[in-house]
Amino acid sequence: MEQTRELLINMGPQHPSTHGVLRVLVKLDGETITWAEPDIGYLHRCFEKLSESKTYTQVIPYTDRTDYLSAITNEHAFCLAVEKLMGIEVPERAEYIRVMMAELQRICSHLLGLGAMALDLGAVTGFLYAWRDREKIYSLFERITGGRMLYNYLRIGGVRNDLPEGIIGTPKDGRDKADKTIWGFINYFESYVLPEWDDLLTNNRIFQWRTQGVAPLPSEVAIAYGASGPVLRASGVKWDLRKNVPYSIYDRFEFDIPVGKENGDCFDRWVVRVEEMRQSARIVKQALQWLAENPGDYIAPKLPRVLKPPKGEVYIRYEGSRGEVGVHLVSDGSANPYKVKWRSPCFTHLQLLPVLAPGHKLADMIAIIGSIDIVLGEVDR
Amino acid sequence: MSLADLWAQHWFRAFVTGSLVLVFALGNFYITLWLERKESAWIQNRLGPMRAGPQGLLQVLADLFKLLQKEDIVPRNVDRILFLIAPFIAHIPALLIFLVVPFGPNMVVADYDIGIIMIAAVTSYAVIATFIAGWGSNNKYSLLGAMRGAAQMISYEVTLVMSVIGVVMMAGSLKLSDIVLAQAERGVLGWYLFPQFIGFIVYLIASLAELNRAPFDLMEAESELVAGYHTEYSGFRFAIFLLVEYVHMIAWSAIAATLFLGGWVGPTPADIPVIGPKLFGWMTGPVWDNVWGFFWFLFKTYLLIFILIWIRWTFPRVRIDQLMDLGWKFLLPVSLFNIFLTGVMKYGWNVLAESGSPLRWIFWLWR
Amino acid sequence: MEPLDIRPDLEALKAAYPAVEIAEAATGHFDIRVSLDQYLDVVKFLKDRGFNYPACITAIDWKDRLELVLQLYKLVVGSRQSPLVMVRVDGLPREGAEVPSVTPLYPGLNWHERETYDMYGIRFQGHPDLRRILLPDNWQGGHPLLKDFEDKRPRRPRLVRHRDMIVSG
Amino acid sequence: MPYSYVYLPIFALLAVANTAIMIGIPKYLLAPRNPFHGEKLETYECGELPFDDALVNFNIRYYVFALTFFVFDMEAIFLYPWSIVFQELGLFGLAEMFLFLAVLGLGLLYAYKKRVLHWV
Repeated sequence: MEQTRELLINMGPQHPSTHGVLRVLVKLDGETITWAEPDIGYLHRCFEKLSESKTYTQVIPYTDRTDYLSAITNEHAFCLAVEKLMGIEVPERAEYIRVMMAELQRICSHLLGLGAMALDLGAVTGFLYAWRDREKIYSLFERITGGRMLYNYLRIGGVRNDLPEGIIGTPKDGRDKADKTIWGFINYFESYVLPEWDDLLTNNRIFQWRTQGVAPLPSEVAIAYGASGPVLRASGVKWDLRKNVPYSIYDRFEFDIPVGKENGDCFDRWVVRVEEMRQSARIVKQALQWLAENPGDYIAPKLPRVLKPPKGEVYIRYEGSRGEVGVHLVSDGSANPYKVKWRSPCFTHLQLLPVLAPGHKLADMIAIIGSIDIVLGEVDR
Repeated sequence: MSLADLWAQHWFRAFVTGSLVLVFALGNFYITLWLERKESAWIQNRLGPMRAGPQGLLQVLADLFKLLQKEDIVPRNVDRILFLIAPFIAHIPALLIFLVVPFGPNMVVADYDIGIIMIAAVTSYAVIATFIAGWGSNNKYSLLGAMRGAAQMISYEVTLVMSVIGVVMMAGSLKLSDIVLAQAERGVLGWYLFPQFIGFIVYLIASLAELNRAPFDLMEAESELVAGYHTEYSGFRFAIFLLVEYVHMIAWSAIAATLFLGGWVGPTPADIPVIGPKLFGWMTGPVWDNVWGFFWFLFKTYLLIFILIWIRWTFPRVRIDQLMDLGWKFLLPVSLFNIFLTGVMKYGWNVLAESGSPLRWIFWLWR
Repeated sequence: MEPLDIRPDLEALKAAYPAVEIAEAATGHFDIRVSLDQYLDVVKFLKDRGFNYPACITAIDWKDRLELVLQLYKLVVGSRQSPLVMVRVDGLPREGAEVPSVTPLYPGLNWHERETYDMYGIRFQGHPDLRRILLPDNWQGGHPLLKDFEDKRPRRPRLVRHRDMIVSG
Repeated sequence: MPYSYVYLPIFALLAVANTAIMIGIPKYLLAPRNPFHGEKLETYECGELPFDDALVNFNIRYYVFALTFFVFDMEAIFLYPWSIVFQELGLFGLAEMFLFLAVLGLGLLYAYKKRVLHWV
């Protein structure tokens, strides 16, 4: 009797659910995955090599393009690294602006990540709702930075420009001002968007069927594989670099770290991200209060035109939207960084795919890819 | 009239009605496609097509013209015969369903005595087209889609057939026009939606699965299988599959409207001329009866189509094992229970109505 | 939350491996310089002492030699300011360097080691699947992050299609 | 009325003709024909060249479902004639058919307990 054979399937690089040019080779026995291997590198743009021939300031726009959905956090991580290397003091107002922008960016990035996961599971409407709200953040960002997606807004030592007039708004701004003032957006987001997500997807029975119990990740495995950010927290590890290794001025803000169960599944990863958006909104509110009470225009110190950090080495751990962004910077005293190493969370998380996928259905594969929320720009750099 | 004349007459009538049904199917395909786009846009805070014609009404036409100009590609290593005949096979059952659907009091093409069995037979034939298309494409995604499609469709076939038995028990006939007439007397309250509520829900879910529409569109799940069984089809061959899908949707909605919502019957009891066609005294007579019947039939059909589209754009997609579990472990027992319930209630009414016991009002809906 | 102190661990490491040089950098992390033959033992030692989180592994090209840098820290829930240690192996040859792999200890470094191999040409012995990761498998052009790397591929003409005319530029 | 079954082949014929017209007219009149350009004739494999034949001895996993399908479709065929006349048959017919349903329900329960309704 002839035996049945395993089917080798090639998902990507041109596949609707691989979030960019990811290629995953999957072996199927029936519908069950027996083996999976990601193949990356389709979007490699030599970020690290390019940086070695740029000055420190010129690298900032390139960092935008690593994780292009979360540009401000990348700029922030890089600026923190250079500032630590040079010992630059950042003005308080600039710090608050940076934190506020980073948290708005985190909301924005999570919205897209969750929306894309919903889209992969077949809920097109959830994706478009995420897009609608992201658009509102983008119009705010456009007014603040001039760019909609890639900003080049942070400068070493501060930010490029102060917030424009009237963008902060007042805490009473409602839905009608959601794309005009930041307060308006936050109020709209907390009172309207988050309940809508709960109604449409989180509490949806089919959505729970599709995500609960899929790809559980034990906390020890998560740590051993270097998982970070929402993926790590969904496995029940209460670890947030903003609290545990505080940088910038995060120790001045009050917020909680959402965690999932001991064996975090796709649903936990989803819930943790939704919860994180809520916490980010809390941080933004605190930052807005401070910014409204402390007007000023000192947003960047005077620095020489060409920065020449002293010889040395620094490694910054930064809680980006998708996890721990590590910036390893080596300076040889010249105007160009001697080496830049970008430790990207997505690159590390993608290693989990061969661990998580086997034993699940092909349809779960895309739930897993969606729940670890990868951005190929950051995987390949 | 000689036998040959009789045959010729039937052949002629068959061609004419067939063409009319084809036109009906194509026209409604057009409207449904437009409706799907507009409704999904409405659900998703978008505008949908706006450029081509008022409210984008001509958008579908524009898309069809685009598809007309697409090259007809037959990939090199497909199973050529199967690949080529699949769209033809797919189109046949979509049209055959309309044979027995009563569009109005006197508007039914062929009123078979075994109407419902005929529908069940014809629709289970649709799975063959899916399977042929998927297997013939020699593509892994198509193959998976076809496999899923076959499993899904045979599973829900059973559920679908079982959920309709309650209606047949109520009406005592397999003929669709009889089923409609049985619902005609008492207006809205006479519709089988109420006594057969369980059956209606089961039918709705099962027909979603049979139509392979979201949340059960597993055989063409675009995020998993690219386009499922019709990945390799291009141009108008692909358009045929699209057409068939929507015509099936119209057909299933029409059958649901006929079986559960009273078909062409208006919402008021036949003898109470309060609202509805009888209000306008001059709109009576056999022709106007047909017109109003057709109106109510279309109205109900589009109501159901609206619901199907609404469901599609709201829910995430289920997984294949969950789909099978839902069908075999939940819907099938529930529809068996529905048969049991209908039998008991119907029998209870029959017994108690004779005795005149006040208890009979419990069974009133199942008269 | 108390700041996490790793000095006892480092002192224990120094006691166990006297050849290891430990220094605190001005930017906050600890440099642990080890020789190649003690590298794996030191990493094992650190792992046993609770350095459970593999942050990254990379290399630096100092033009005359390569240096391998492994970043680790302790992930202890409820702790604060967990310092980073960089385990460094200096003096690796620029071509054909071979280093024991730490992937069996930290599976999360699998791809990071592959990337280091891809970019610097350092071979990791004992790595389960040492292939190129970002560059194509059949890439012959060398290891791009080495300072003397140059792209030797023939320059591809840029083709600009303009109506029926193909303009190369 | 045997004549009315004339409609079946005619409708099928019309469907086939409609398909043929809809595919044929664009194919021979409107659409471009340039099949040998590039890798157009390869099957879709997500941007890679197809490897490995798709038509393999694939593990389809729903053999038991297909068997159960037969059982229940047969049952449906028995149920339909009964459902038309059950009002005339009275209590006996009702009870008998419920017995039949119960046997099949037990069969379904058995299949459920044996976990054959579990998609693997």
